[in-house]
Amino acid sequence: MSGMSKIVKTISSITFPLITIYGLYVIAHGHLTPGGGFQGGAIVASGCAMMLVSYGSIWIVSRVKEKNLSILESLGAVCFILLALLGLGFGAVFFNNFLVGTNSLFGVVPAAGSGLADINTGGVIPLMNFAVGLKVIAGLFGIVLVMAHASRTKGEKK
Amino acid sequence: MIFNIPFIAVAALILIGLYAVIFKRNLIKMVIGITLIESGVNLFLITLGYREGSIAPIYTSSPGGIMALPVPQALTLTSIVIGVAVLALMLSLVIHIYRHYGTLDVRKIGGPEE
Amino acid sequence: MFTLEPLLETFQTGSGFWSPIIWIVAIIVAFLVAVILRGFGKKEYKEKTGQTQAFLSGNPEYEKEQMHIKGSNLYWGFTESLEWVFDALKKMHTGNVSDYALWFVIVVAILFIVLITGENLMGAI
Amino acid sequence: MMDFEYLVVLLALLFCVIMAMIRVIRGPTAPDRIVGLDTINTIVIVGMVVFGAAFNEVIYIDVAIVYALLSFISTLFIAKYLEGGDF
Amino acid sequence: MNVADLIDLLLQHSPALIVAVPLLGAFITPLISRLNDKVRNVFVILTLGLTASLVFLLASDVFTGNIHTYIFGSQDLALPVVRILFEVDAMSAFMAIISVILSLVAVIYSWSFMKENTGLDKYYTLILLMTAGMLGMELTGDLFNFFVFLEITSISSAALVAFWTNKAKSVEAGFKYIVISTIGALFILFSIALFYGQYNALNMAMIASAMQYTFLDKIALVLLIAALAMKAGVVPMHMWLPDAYSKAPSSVTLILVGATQASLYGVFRVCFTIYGGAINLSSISIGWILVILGIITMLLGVAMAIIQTDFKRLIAFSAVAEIGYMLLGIGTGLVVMLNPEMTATGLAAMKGGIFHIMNDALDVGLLFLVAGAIYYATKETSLNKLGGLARNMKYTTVFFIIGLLAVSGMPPMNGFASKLLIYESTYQLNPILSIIAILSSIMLLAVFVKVFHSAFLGPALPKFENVKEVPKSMLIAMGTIATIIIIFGLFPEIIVNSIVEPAANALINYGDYVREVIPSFTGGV
Amino acid sequence: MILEAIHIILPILIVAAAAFAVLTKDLIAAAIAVAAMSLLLSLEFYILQAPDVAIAEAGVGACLTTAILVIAIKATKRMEEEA
Amino acid sequence: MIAFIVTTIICFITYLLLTTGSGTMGLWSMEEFLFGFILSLIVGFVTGRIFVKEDFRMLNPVRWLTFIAYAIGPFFIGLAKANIDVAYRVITGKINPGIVKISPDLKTDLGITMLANSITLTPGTLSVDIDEDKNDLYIHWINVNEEALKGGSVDCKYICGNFDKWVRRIAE
Amino acid sequence: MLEILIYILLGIGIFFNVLAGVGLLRFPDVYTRLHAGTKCTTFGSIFICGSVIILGLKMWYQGSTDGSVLAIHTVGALVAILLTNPTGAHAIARAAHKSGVEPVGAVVDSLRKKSTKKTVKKKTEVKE
Amino acid sequence: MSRRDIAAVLSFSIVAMFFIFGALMIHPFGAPDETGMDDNIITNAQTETGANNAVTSVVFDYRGFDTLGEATILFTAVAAVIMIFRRLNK
Repeated sequence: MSGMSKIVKTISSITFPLITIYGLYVIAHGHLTPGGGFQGGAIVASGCAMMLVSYGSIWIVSRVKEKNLSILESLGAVCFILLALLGLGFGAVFFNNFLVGTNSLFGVVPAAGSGLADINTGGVIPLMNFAVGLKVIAGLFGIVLVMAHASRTKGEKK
Repeated sequence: MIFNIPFIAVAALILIGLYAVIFKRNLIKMVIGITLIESGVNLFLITLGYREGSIAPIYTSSPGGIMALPVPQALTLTSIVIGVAVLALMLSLVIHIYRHYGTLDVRKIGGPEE
Repeated sequence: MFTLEPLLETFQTGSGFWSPIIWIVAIIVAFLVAVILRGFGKKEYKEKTGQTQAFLSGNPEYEKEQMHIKGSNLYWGFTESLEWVFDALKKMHTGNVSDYALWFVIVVAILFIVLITGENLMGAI
Repeated sequence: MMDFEYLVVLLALLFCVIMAMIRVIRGPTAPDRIVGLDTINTIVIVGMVVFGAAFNEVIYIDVAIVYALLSFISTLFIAKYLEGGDF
Repeated sequence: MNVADLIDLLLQHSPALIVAVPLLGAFITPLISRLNDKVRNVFVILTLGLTASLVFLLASDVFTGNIHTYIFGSQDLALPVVRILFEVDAMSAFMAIISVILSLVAVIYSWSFMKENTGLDKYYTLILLMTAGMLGMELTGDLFNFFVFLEITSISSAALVAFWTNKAKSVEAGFKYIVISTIGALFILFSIALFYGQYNALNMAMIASAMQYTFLDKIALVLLIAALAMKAGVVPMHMWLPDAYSKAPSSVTLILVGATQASLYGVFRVCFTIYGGAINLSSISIGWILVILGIITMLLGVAMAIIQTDFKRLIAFSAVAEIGYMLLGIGTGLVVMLNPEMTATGLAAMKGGIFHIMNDALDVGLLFLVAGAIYYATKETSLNKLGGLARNMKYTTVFFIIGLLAVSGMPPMNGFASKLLIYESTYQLNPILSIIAILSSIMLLAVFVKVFHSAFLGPALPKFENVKEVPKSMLIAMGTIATIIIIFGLFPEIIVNSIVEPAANALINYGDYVREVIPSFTGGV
Repeated sequence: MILEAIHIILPILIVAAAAFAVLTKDLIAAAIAVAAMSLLLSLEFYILQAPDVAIAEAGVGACLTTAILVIAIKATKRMEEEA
Repeated sequence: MIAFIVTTIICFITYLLLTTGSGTMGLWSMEEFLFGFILSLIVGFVTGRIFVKEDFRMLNPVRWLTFIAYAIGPFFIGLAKANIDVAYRVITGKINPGIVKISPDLKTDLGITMLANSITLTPGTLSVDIDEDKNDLYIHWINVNEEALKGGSVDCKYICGNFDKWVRRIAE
Repeated sequence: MLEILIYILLGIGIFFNVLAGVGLLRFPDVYTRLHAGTKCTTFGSIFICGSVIILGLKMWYQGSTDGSVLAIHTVGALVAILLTNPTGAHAIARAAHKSGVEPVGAVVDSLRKKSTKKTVKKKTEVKE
Repeated sequence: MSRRDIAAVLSFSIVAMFFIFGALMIHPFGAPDETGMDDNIITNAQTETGANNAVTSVVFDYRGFDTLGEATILFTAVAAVIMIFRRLNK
């Protein structure tokens, strides 16, 4: 029987979706407001860490496997580097922001000097934000989960 | 005007961290010292990019002004991530060392070879 | 076009030189000498007979483990006579992470003094 | 452009932070220190809101929301440690 | 599109691809290792092979005198430089060749060497990441980017040093390594911030062109030299090195040699390029500091090596001694750089030092591989317990002899060629330096004769009767390095003229490096 | 003027927290002090007009760093040994 | 399935609140709607089973209105009283603390959580521990009323006034 | 007119926050400090956030969309504080009691005998 | 006080002295000397990258390669931690 008291559990399960949607909001609005892939990912990972501490690591491990987290993280990283490589394919160089100015999805350029901009701007930046966000969520939560689980199975090895 | 107090604080943070690494015997204390050095360097980068009376380097609909320098902030973001990664690795190694030696005293682990 | 000429050049280093040909010849000669020396050995040598046993002035042969000179026994005299040097060196290697970091700080301090203070002094002179 | 009165509020809040910091440093037991930390958390959140109002920047409030949601987690971790039991 | 165009395109993009390919490989490895172990190994080797061929392609162009720049995210270079750019001159290409060869050999070697272990998918991931980190460090033209890659290298190598987590000593060595390298990296970041605060630039060429050698620049110089020298294992900050080298798996040690040399490259880049213009301003030569550090490193390393009884630790200390030669050679070059009468001497010393970087990587690497082979066959590394292995492990013995002769600078091997260059040029500067160098070389020979005697010669010990020769992949790895050593030893002229001399010139003529980015720069020779 | 006063007080508080983190013998107290330092550092970043960094420091410094530190202390032991 | 839908809708509302003032469709722009909907679907899918446990009692809008009334009315007054009380004690330093047990007889997790949090924020009381089986609360009381201790167990009305009735109306 | 209201709210908020600090220093043990540290800061932050909300609403009324965003985001921060703060206080109190901190000068402690029984029970659980 | 402590205190105080000198000699707080690169970014960021947040445009566009490195570091750390806590027997 691990985890914390009932009150903490209830409040955690109420706040967890809020934290998650807020983290995703921060990720999606990285190019308009402070934030971005890394910050939003850290927020969501912190929310997962909150679930870990209030419900106990056994409960979490029975739902999330660290192998799956590792694969998710790999996927995020691959997406990121592929976006960069697409810059080499469409534009001319690695890491070229090939979407900007195309007026397609994400390709709109805001008027200079104003704050009136939509989520629909920024070229590949929002996509990269999501890739990095996925990676950071999986990575940071993976670290905390593995360490927490290892700290409880003390003395199992040897 | 304020005698570069933030810069002196940066120096103080780095020195406190170094002090922890050199004089403290507990491994976790040393790790904490390293995070302090890390924080000091981060603060230094941000302080370098600050301009008096500036606003954050984000275009919003509020009236603009001169902006703080954006590059140090980007560098600090990278540096923070690196700090977390290193911290996690160091602490997991510390856990393993504790399992092997049963102590965290830096003088009791290791010792000269043969 | 691949030519052999650059391979056969000598390697000039200011005052010395180096030629691959000489060394190839030297290696071949050494190999031949070794083969010839090996040929001088007796033909009737057989393994695992009395011939292969060591003769130690009539004393019984030691165990194989004891016959072998161990790594730390080599250069015993050398290390013994220079013991003070090696003792100091061993004392330096404490295996303590704090000391490693301390050496870094010491080097930084020395370099600060040499580079900054020293330079200002030199400038003053 | 910043409003003077909000900065005064910020200064007063910093004064509270100093008092809580004294509790963090002096507190005889670990729970005392967490109480101090928790207080600093709340005050810093309020300070961020005030600062956002002072600079007239909406985006700054986002940081305060992040803090309000996350500062609680570090408290939980330390509380869980003091409670005993595995994570 | 015909083949020539394709190669042209590849050449143009190769600086980015050299780093991107191993990174992509590393990200895919966890996915692919779900399939099959063999598929994963082949995939890793193919990735590194592709990287190696890209490196060779790039190097073949760079050695003819072109400096490649690659700007990320944009095609034209706008001033001031806001984007990250890679700048590959001959020195970078030279180091990249070393790193990629070492990684490739290490992966081939670990096919059978690491077979028995668990967690191999992470192992291969980390090796790929480490390779990418080293290559990035060597190719980048941006200081902060250099720091990022330095961290990648040190984190992955620290994890790999601690790979055998059931051994207390190896976890401890990993911890020491990560602590030391993090402190070093943080001070490097601090000095980067100092540069940024003064010149508002992160690009090496921009900083070099704006360099004024103020008080803060001196602080930054000291911190950079000390931190990078610590990461390169210069005495008296070398102590993490024997721990890490001897406790890591041998294949990892081989790449660690490359990682330390990448840090050494950082020292040279800082002294020659960033502070290249400051040599005129300073009244104390930075070169002498390097020379003195080199001498101390040489003597102390070899003295400690004599009294070691652990096979890998002994080789690690001799690796420390070897680092001294490189510092001595390059430091001599830096000392006489401004003296027009001694240009030839300086060039010879630089050639010796740079050539020795490659030779040291090969020689010490081969010896570590041999040590790993002995460990694989006997599960033993203490010299007091080994003996008579020459009877059962014939090929390994031959490889060890080659490595022994090479590392101690005996004539037919490559070590001799580079050491000869160093001796002669330092003799012109100061005879005592050259005498010390020769002396320590002789002591190195003595050290390895001791190892040879106690591990390979002597009667066949009963406990090693069943020892067999190591598997083929390890033999292939060792054989590759041994062949390169012999070729380099017999025909050093070709290597020196075609690879080493451009690298030395690239370091000396730092003005070209800067002018590639800032055309209006007037400094430099 | 007031902003400058804040720029003086906050660094002093940060340094005080850091010094306490190093000097105390209780590792949990050190972890708490690191969390407090991180919090104040984040406020300082915020006042230095770097909200991006402040969010990152909030997510990482105040939450995950503390979490990892506490987990590590849990897996080892709490008090520093006396010399 | 209901859990998924409920979570999605709540997340969507939260997202829309966060992105107020972004465009011309009402207060929002088309892209924000689209994005918010997709993100809410993801969050609902992942966290639905955590957010909504078995019972769907809270879906009734009457309960929400009651909750808002509760929060603005008695709760806020209680909060204000609590703080004036604490202020008095901080200034004078008069305290008479103790830990007492109450049995509010609430069954749902949400109800007991709401009550405990209300108690924490109101006059001189602080919930210390909870009995997981019987939903009894242990309260740290800064100024123990001697009258209340006379019986075996302390009555709710001394601690939380009529909060438990409100909570019962909202959550049970 | 509205500005005076804002000032009054700010003043109340500051007063309670300072009170929290003083109480934190003056009270004798963890639980009473929690009373001061949690309640007063929460109450104070309600007022300060309230003043910012009123400011935002005023700006909105004057025709700036920013004002609405300011108000709504501040409400978000306030809700987050109200959700997490009491829970955090509860967690701390529970942790303090479990780690063996006794309330100073307690007239009655009905948890103590219970808690000893509980810990015994817990130990047996662990053994199983 | 052992010899180590004396050496440590001495060198530590020298380093501290130089650091604090450095802090005093750097440009005054809030007034950087040179801002060419950053001004360039601030002026051009919106038109070149289409993002309002200059920091994000630096992170993902101008210095995107650093971010790749940063992501790689996190990946490395996760791989390392999972590797360190792996099961040793097959």
